[in-house]
Amino acid sequence: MKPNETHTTTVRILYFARLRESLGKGEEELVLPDGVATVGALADFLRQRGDAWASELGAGKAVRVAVNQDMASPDTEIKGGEEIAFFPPVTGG
Amino acid sequence: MKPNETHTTTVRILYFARLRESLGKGEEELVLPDGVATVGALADFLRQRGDAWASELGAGKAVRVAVNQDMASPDTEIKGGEEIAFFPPVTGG
Amino acid sequence: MPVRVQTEDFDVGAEIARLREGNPKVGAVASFVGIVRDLNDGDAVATLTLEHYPGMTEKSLEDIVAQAQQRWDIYDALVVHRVGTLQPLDQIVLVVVTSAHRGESFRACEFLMDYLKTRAPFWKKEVTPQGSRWVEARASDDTAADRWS
Amino acid sequence: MPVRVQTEDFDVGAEIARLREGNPKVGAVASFVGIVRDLNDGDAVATLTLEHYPGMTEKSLEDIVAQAQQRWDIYDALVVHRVGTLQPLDQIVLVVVTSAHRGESFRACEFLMDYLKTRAPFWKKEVTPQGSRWVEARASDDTAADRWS
Repeated sequence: MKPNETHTTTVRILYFARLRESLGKGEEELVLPDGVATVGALADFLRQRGDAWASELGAGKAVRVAVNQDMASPDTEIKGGEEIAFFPPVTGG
Repeated sequence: MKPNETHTTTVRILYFARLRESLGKGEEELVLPDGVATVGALADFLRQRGDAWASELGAGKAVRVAVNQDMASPDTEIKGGEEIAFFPPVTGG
Repeated sequence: MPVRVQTEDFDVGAEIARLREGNPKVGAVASFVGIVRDLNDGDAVATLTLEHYPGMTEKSLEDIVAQAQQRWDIYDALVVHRVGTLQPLDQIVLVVVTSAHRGESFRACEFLMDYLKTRAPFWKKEVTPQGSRWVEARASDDTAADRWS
Repeated sequence: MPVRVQTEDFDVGAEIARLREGNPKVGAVASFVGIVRDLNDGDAVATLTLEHYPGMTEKSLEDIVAQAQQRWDIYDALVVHRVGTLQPLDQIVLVVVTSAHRGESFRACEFLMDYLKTRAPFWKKEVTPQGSRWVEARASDDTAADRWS
């Protein structure tokens, strides 16, 4: 990670478990599009990619989101520089 | 034990833990005195020996009794042939 | 035999492994180990001697295990309790329960400990700097056992 | 470190012994072992693969242990969770808690399992005769975790 990363508008997005398999990737770097300032807005943006993105992140799918490794909600703000993870409900233990 | 023991009026009495130490014995054979037909009556009889017997088996002392290795109450009948144990509340585990 | 009273120490890992050995339906193992502490009721404990009632103790432990088997959907249960003279840090008692799901083995394991504490004929005598003394039964143990009735 | 995520198996007896080593104030050790079953939701399970979120998983387990330390009067707690591909009879998870008296270690041990099941980022994928499938989260686990809030 670059020292000035928190001042860029790039985020690192991680996908786990069923999402990683369905979306075909475990992580990506994304320059935050204009107007994307919350977790909810980011999910909306990703859904517009269509296909698996629309269905896996769509309504009725239980998806959890963590920002910088803390559980987040659709309202959680993102500014760039964050590590954002999407994953299904956990099933460990 | 003799095969006909259940037809005698002898009982085997066991004492454990604090009672064994205070009474100075761990077990004894006793011919049931006339009129002693319950655990409560047996305790009354033993108390009449005085000293430690009176105090250890006396009112206010928490003493448990088992007849043939099952927990018993003062009303539990005894006919002879039983193994009767007196002991303090248990403290294992 | 789900119940043992012995003077020798026990190996927790080996006992757990043996209890679930070859049963691929076991998804949960709850266990408890009781240990001699160096302090009881404010006094230093040098040794702890455990006495039992041979015959009745085993019988009462087996009865408690049978009750647990009836009350919960568990596979196996094991109780090992030591007698004789022990020192601080020594293991006293082991309870292990296996089941498919964790709730049942947790419940049964705690039930076994609560019932064992209040119903199985064992007595503890401590040696402290003030001399030796028989440990008194605790009201809190009766309260714990009463939860299950 | 009270928390470990690892591919290697663990030795329950050794972990318990290490956690209470040299602490003569420990009178109670409650522990739980989770194991791969050969049957889940009615289907035979050939293998189970566990995935986690390196970094966040450890962080969330440490947070859960810290919560247990705050809520109960316990000495130490340990959580070991395996990842990678496992088979029926393999150990998945170990939770151990030490305390002076048994109530606290039982409570904290069960709390740790309930919170771990619903909050720590682990995911299970099973291989069955019907192919491989991601295990679905259970409502009963949420209910169990809700007891503590």
